Amino acid sequence: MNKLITLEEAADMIHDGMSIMFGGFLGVRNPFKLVDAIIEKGVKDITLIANDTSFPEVGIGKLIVNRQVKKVIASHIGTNKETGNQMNSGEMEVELVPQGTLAERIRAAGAGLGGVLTPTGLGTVVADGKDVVEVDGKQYLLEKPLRADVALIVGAKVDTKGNIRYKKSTRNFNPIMATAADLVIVEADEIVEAGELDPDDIMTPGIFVDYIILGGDK
Amino acid sequence: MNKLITLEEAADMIHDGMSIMFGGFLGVRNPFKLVDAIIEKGVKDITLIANDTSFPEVGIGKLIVNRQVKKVIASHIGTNKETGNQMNSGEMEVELVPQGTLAERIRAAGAGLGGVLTPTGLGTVVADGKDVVEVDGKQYLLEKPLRADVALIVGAKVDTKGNIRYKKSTRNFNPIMATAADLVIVEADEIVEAGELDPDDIMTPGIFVDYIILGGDK
Amino acid sequence: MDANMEKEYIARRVAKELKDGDVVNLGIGLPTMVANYIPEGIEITLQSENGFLGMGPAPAKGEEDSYLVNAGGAFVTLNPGGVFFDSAESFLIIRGGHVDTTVLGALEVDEKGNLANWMVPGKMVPGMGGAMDLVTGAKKVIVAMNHTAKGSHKILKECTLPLTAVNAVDLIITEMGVMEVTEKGIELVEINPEFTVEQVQAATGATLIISENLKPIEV
Amino acid sequence: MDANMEKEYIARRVAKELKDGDVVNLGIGLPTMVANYIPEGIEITLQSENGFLGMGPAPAKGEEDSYLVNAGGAFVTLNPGGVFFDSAESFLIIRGGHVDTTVLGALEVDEKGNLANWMVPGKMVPGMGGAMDLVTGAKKVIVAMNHTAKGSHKILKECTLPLTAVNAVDLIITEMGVMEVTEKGIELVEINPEFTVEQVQAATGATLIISENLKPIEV
Repeated sequence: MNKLITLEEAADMIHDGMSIMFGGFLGVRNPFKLVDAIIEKGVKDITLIANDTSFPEVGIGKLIVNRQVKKVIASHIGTNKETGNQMNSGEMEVELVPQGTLAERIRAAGAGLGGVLTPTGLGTVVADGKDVVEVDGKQYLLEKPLRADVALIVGAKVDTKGNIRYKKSTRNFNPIMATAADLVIVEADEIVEAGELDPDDIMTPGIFVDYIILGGDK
Repeated sequence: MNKLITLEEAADMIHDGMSIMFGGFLGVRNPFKLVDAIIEKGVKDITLIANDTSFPEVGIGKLIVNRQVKKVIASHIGTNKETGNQMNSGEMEVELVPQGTLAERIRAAGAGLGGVLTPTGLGTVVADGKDVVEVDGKQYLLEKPLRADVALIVGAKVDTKGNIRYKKSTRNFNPIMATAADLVIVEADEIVEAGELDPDDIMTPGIFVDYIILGGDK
Repeated sequence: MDANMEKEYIARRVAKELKDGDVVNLGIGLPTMVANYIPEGIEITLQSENGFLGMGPAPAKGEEDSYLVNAGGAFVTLNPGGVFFDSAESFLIIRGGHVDTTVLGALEVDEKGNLANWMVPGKMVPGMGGAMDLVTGAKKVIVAMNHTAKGSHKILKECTLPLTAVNAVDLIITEMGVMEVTEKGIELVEINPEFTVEQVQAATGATLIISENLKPIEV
Repeated sequence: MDANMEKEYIARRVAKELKDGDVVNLGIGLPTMVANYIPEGIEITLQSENGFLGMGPAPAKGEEDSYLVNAGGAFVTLNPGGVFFDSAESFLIIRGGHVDTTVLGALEVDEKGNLANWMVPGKMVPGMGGAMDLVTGAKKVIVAMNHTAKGSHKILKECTLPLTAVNAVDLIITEMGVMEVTEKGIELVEINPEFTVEQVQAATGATLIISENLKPIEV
């Protein structure tokens, strides 16, 4: 069970039409090497799931500019004008999801739950077409679980079993995305032997991680 | 904002009829000192929320034996015969909840969600009287959020702001209980200055913790 | 007052709303400035929705940490006792009512406490980010903004733009005054002495209730 | 075979179901013994529902760690690469389908794959613990038990006791045989050579489908 693979091997697993979750927040620690590999391979018609679409020249923002994305599911697209342009021209579909709802939808998929009952979005366009469930007299929006074919995440320290530690504000969506995709590849700043990380301080158990590539030197 | 209080001050905050969540698993690291203080004070009619009711002579198990508990909400009561006895005699009410459902119900309360949609318990007595919600053709049981007046939890290392680190298998329900009670008191094995814990490795943010007592020397 | 002075004036007044021990989330822009004016003796904990509590000021030049940015992508620092977590926990904190006060800007607010601040159809669709969760989950929602947009009303009888949340706003603080959203409508409780009540009303698209105890703003 | 030999026989056969890399949860009692018979070259990761992955064997006397027990409250160890987490994450793993195989005992199993293992009304009500989540969430559910309870049928046409889950069991392994729960009923696919098909059928409260490829159990 050697999980360590090359960037080329990772790219071989990413195909046209896949739904892909990307860790990161406003371009801060997207999996830069994996993104560049996807650009180089020219993967098309991606459904991109992430907090945001970064900036035009940074990380996953480049996938938008490069027109490799068919649909975006994100909470914020304002920092990448190209996302708005392609949305307005009808070239690309955009589903805007409140950030907390996005997190819970992904977690619900990972946790085997049927959905999320949240007050967020009630009475707004976010509620359009969705069921409202009443619990003890209060209304909640039923938001459905969100899975992906692939999750491409980043880790600061990753052991050879795939156990991950994140660093500071770059944890964000990575831990929950790791639970909600058929294929999970982590781009590691540093790779260490299994047993080197304190078992109390591992943030994503290695069972969620299929493969590891060495990142860094962005 | 000095959160460090004495055991006596903590006991003063616990009153008859309160619902109280207790961290721990089969008596392994219940908040032993706080439990003993509740016994000494003779608090009555407690609604006890915990994974289990421990053993008759250990931790929260003693509260059952001492007849201080009006109702138990737990996943397992088999290790404390007295729980079954009082249930069968009608002296005490027992609500059995699947362990994963218990965890999610507490988390839902902490997270401001309207409930949990889980496949667990469908077609069993656990589903009696509960709503079933269909999502994309699959059925899920709607389980409601579970809050308490008080959460009494344990921490291995706690800083003066209430930031908590748990140790090994004693983490269990403590982190989610900390999010779902009006009053949260942590019984700490060790208390350190704020800033001493690595901010990446804190498991419960101090904002959830109202007070800290020094435990240990069980 | 010029635009910068107005912003500072608003931020200073917002800061007075914060109480010792509060957990506070400040939106991008003007709300971020509130952190600079926290009164002496008041300790607040800033939450950043990308995943931490205990946000400190911007780092000195050259000391930026590429692993540590705020929800606007700007470099920040962490105060002692701060803590990092993931997005699910971050919004558990936000949606679960563990944030005492959130301060954010608005395109429109109305007398029902409805808020619009995330899109202008056909023009600007940045997305709601964490705003919908914040205004739904925080115990107190303060809108901090200029009273009008170059003379156009922003405080309205009824919002015209797509909403961020319904019945969510508690307090509106502008360069003209401090307004509480009540069941009867928007009540002007403090006024900038540079303006008259008539001027504030004229700049407002809803009929203001004037507090019997109307006071001058002190910052 | 005496009772202990039967248990070992069952545990040995269950162990052969596990594949390299599997995440496995073993129930208290007989299922726990499966860990002792994992085939050479197969590496599995044991999950403990009280909050960890990578459970190792019991510690040597005197080396018990009061912070580290399994879901039955017994002292255990952690293997290198193991990891601790809280109950919400533990059951995210369990309910979310991240456990490949769960092995547990039963009071009754029926031909629809229904399982009863958590209470006998009026007599024994220990509670379901994590069992309901485990059998609902694990990819493969193996019931490992004695074929009968002192002669009384445990494998039935229809369970009579309160259920743990509906249509959940994939495989039943007893000292008499290995049975798959199929859409048509319970199919005997392997048999302990010490017994005849007729004996197994007589000990079973449902009509067995006898596999065309019925094989002897090898352990």
